[in-house]
Amino acid sequence: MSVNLSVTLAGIKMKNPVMPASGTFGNGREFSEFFDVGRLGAIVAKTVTLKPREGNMPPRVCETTSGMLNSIGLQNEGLGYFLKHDLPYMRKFKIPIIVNIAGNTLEEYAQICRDLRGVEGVSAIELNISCPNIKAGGIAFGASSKLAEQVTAASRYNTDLPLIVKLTPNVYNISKIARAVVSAGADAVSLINTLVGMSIDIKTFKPQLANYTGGLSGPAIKPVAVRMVWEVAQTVDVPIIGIGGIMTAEDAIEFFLAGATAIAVGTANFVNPKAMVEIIEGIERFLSERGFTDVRQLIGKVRV
Amino acid sequence: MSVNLSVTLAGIKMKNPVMPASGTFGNGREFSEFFDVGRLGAIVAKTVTLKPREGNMPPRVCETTSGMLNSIGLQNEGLGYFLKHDLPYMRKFKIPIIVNIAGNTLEEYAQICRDLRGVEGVSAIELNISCPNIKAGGIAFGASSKLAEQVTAASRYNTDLPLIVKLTPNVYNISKIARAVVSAGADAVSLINTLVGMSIDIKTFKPQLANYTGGLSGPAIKPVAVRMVWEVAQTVDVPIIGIGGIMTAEDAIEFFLAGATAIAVGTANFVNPKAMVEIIEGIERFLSERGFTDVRQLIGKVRV
Amino acid sequence: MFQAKADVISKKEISPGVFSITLISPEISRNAKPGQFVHVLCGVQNDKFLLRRPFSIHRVVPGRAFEILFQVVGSGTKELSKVKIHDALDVIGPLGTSFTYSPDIKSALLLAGGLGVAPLLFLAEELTENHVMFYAMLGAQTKTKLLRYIDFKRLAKKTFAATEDGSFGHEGTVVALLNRTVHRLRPQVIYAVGPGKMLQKVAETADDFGIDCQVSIEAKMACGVGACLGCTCLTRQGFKLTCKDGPIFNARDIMWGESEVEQLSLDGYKYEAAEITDSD
Amino acid sequence: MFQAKADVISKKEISPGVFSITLISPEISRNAKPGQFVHVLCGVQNDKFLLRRPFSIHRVVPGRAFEILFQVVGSGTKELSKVKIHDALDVIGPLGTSFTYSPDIKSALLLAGGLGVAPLLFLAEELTENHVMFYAMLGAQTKTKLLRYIDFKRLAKKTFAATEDGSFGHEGTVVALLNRTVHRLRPQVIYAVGPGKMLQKVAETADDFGIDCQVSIEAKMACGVGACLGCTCLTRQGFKLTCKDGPIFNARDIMWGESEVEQLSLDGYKYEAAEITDSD
Ligand SMILES: Cc1cc2nc3c(=O)[nH]c(=O)nc-3n(C[C@H](O)[C@H](O)[C@H](O)COP(=O)(O)OP(=O)(O)OC[C@H]3O[C@@H](n4cnc5c(N)ncnc54)[C@H](O)[C@@H]3O)c2cc1C
Ligand SMILES: Cc1cc2nc3c(=O)[nH]c(=O)nc-3n(C[C@H](O)[C@H](O)[C@H](O)COP(=O)(O)OP(=O)(O)OC[C@H]3O[C@@H](n4cnc5c(N)ncnc54)[C@H](O)[C@@H]3O)c2cc1C
Ligand SMILES: Cc1cc2nc3c(=O)[nH]c(=O)nc-3n(C[C@H](O)[C@H](O)[C@H](O)COP(=O)(O)O)c2cc1C
Ligand SMILES: Cc1cc2nc3c(=O)[nH]c(=O)nc-3n(C[C@H](O)[C@H](O)[C@H](O)COP(=O)(O)O)c2cc1C
Ligand code: FES
Ligand code: FES
Repeated sequence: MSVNLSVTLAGIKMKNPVMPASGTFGNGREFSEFFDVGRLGAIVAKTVTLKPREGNMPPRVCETTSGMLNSIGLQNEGLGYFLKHDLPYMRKFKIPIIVNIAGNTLEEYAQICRDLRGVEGVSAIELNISCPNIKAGGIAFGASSKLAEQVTAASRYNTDLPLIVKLTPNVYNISKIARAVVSAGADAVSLINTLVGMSIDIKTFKPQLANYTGGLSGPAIKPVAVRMVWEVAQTVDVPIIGIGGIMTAEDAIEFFLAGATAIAVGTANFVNPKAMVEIIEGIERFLSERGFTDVRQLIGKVRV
Repeated sequence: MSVNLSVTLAGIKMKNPVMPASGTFGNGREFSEFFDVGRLGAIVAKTVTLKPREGNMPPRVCETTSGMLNSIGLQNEGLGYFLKHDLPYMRKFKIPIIVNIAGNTLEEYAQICRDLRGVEGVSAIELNISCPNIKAGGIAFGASSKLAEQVTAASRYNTDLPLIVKLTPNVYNISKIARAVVSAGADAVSLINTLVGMSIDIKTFKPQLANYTGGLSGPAIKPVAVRMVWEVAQTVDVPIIGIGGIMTAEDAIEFFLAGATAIAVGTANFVNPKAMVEIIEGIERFLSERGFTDVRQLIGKVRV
Repeated sequence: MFQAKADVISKKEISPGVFSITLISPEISRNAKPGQFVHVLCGVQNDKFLLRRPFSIHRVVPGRAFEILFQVVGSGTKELSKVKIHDALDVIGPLGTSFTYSPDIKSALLLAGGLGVAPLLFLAEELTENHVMFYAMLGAQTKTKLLRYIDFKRLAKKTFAATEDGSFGHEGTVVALLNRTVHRLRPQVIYAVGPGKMLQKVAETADDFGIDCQVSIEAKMACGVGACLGCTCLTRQGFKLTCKDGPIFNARDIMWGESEVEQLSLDGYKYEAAEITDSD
Repeated sequence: MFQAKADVISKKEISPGVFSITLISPEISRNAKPGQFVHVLCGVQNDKFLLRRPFSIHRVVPGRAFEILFQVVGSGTKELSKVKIHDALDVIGPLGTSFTYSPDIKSALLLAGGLGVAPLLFLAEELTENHVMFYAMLGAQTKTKLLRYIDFKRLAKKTFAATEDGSFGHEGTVVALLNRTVHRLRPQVIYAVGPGKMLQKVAETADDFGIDCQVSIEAKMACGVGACLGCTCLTRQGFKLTCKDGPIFNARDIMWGESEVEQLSLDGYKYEAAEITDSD
């Protein structure tokens, strides 16, 4: 029995609901040596900022129990370089391209949105709002419903592209933030970004990361991610991209049941560069073994 | 070379810095069959509420990658029973007893503090502020610096015992909460309580917990816990009890380096009932192998 | 209650995916009673972080060793199935309550669904030793999944078998078999172990006939010793701890149909796609 | 870059805690160049969640297999040390840059501290094949930790050894040995692999004598292929990726003394208690 894996997310037609999580896949170049990137539902670019960013000092990654910490610090060559060198390359995969952006200020988000207007091949913009708002004393945009609303509104005003807002999990009430961004015009939300964590080397007494703290990702955070996806699915009507610790098709299905329309794979790409392809195949197998015909039959179907 | 493991925490003299995390050790009865509970630095009682509580429907626990979820729901027999049946038993261990309490309202915390006045054998009160304030629309006391301050102040006003406030990690700015409770009179803080998580059985499509969501504990959360202990140690001057995913002496040492004066062991007790004893011995061994003479030489000594 | 590093002295795959492991522990075997369980750290090195897993005590070599019988259903049992002879497993036990009977008991019925034979064989041996007459009734989906038939046949006055596909013994469920035969056998007490749905039906039958019924209840456990309050079972007396107040309960006390029973019954996973409708 | 399920065809513990494993992979061995590395999923089943671990290619059986040499230092290498012959390991490679030399190179010095022999033996074999004369200089704490001495002795014009305790060869560090001999050997290029602190000193000596120096840099890696930006190394040209722009760098480009070098040097862990004062 053939099963349908395609989903439509904020107007983006995807042949399957699997995409990379921003920052864990470069822009597809390296992974294209391991599998046909064109098989993915979409490709999500690494966060782009207006100006180039150097990123944090090394060490930038370390492993923790069933997870890892990273403090890349949004290293990227800036929007100009991205538009000239990365985007044209990514277009070759012939799948929807989601451009993930971040800024230090509202104006920077707005500016990037404007600069992306009419650019060929951009299917949607994803706002990474886990970064600090330097004008608001360094609190992350995503940590306050007011700031989250503002940054979404500023972006919304400046783009007609589908707008996805990627939420940070380091908050008490994720639903409140989700409501705020949806009210300001988000067409979809993606969650979760990383939890803030720290690890100390007891041999050297030093933090494992030069930046001291970093973002925790991987299987360790999956229960937090599933919970937040489920809570947000109860609260807002826009589609959700579920992210956090997805290693296998079974993990992906947990997110669909919780309410995700699509999922993004991050850390798993490092462990197994073919993880996403195996997840696509695993979802298909699960559906046909269970007698489903459509992946959408799973969305939000947790039996509560 | 003999090493000193004793620490003083909010005036409580402990022969070593290791104690159970509330709710994971009952009141010591069951574990006393496996080791001499009197060897611990202190004993922390399971959360007591004014009135008996039934707790949540089963299933109440499930395993996740390197962690577990629980939704016990503060099942307990109430303060009266505790004072009559559990406390007298706990006194037999001849180690400091920390009574962990929770309430639905400020008044309940205040009342329990009053009822504990002059009770023999209580060394300190630990406020579990992860539970919802039913008068404030169900937001957790520990999720708002204002509520956290109020509940601490209300308790402080009603007790002369050392007051430890146990913080919830489901917040953006843990330092702010820590500052609030210290300003309201907390003598020490303990952190972290569990992260809210969820797990769905993809065979039955049901949440693994009858309560849908529950608290995530175990090694998975350790990086979040270490980070929060470190952040709070930068912010407030009171001693910290580090909690979260501690399985081994090495984990404990990470918390000391981050700034904890003592540590509490939770989930590890289920995997190995002798975990705490092995941790005490492991800390001693670490110290003497590295030429330290005192566990206090580690506290806050992360080299940042 | 003991915590032991118990050496594996024998391991057999008695049916596909079903293993029996014998472990040396004088303390546990000396103190074990039928119906009690052990809480096992599955795998030799537990660096994967796995909570312990509960298994009924299947048999004892008095004062020396005990046996568990288990089916591979997930990560813990998979790890456990990989242990080798001479490995040492970290085990806590004996835990929980045991089956009870009055000294003047005349006849009993031991009723097992699938892996339910695990605690019942231990009980069968004890009853035999105490000269209590009993019947055994074993159910399984198919012949190869019918466990310990010969052992019960050796001990019981009469052993009945039921397979759902009729490949051995009576065709149909063990519950149907019970309902057809109970009026003839007239046991004073039924000891039933198996999936929650089965136990519930057995309890109803026992109730209808006024027969005492003791069941072994399953619940997810964290500590296994009564400290975490994680394994509650809903009874007419309120929440009870499966690990401490159980796993053996009087069937009349159980509030059947509550979530944990449904969720944990090992055959409850046959999922019907029809229940989920396409809403997109 | 290939992802292969590579069969283990040989495994040896060549010194206590140091293992060599040979893996079948025509693609990787055919394309490998000295200095490049493979990114290995340690252990046969990776349900523990472990990121891959990078290991230099130690030797190749051209077109067929390649060898890695590693020391057990933590969880990943411990798992790796447990693989058995005929197990298949998930390996990505060959990755990163390789040692370079001009066609008319006359003499080279290969300088290894401890496990630093791993990529240098591959280089030594290639240089030998290309008839390039080279010296080898191997350092270790003590004789038993001196690795592959015989192999280098067979290939190099002259092989020097230094042990810190004097149990074999020169007494002292390999850096001290270098400083004493470099003016006589006068290599055109030094290829150095070892702990960061050692590399830094070698680089200084090379600089003093105006000798080209190429080093293999270590960094913690997540992806290993240039996608995560996790393995940056601070160079005079800014951040470079150790996995893609390295691991072989011109020593002059490295900003020595930056945190990662100190942190990752395998001998950097001797902790001095004196540094920490009691503040309580
Ligand atoms: C008192 C008691 C005695 C038991 N005796 C036996 C026995 O003698 N032989 C035997 O094979 N099994 C027995 N069980 C069930 C056994 O504990 C589970 O099969 C085992 O814990 C599954 O672990 P796992 O890691 O392989 O599966 P998991 O990966 O944890 O789960 C796999 C599936 O098994 C179910 N499961 C998990 N834990 C339990 C549990 N505690 N009880 C019931 N189902 C569970 C899960 O819901 C899941 O669907 C007993 C359970 C209890 C509570
Ligand atoms: C390009 C490259 C080539 C390498 N080649 C070899 C080789 O041929 N033989 C060999 O034995 N080792 C080699 N290493 C080092 C090897 O990767 C580490 O020893 C290994 O990753 C440690 O893994 P673990 O899980 O055993 O240790 P962990 O538990 O991860 O850590 C144990 C200790 O090793 C240190 N460590 C961890 N990862 C690295 C790393 N990537 N680089 C340096 N130190 C690390 C940690 O700081 C820690 O103190 C190489 C490293 C790189 C970057
Ligand atoms: C090395 C690394 C780099 C990341 N970079 C970004 C980034 O640039 N932008 C972003 O929005 N998220 C970034 N993330 C977060 C991931 O996109 C994802 O939200 C998170 O890792 C959780 O998913 P996972 O558990 O599957 O990895 C990064 C994560 C990792 C591990
Ligand atoms: C089963 C269980 C019950 C718990 N009950 C309580 C409780 O009653 N009161 C409380 O303050 N914390 C409770 N906790 C939280 C622990 O005290 C601890 O803060 C948390 O589990 C993190 O530590 P760990 O990772 O070592 O388990 C409970 C945790 C578990 C796993
Ligand atoms: S499993 Fe902990 S109380 Fe029963
Ligand atoms: S390890 Fe990912 S970029 Fe180098």
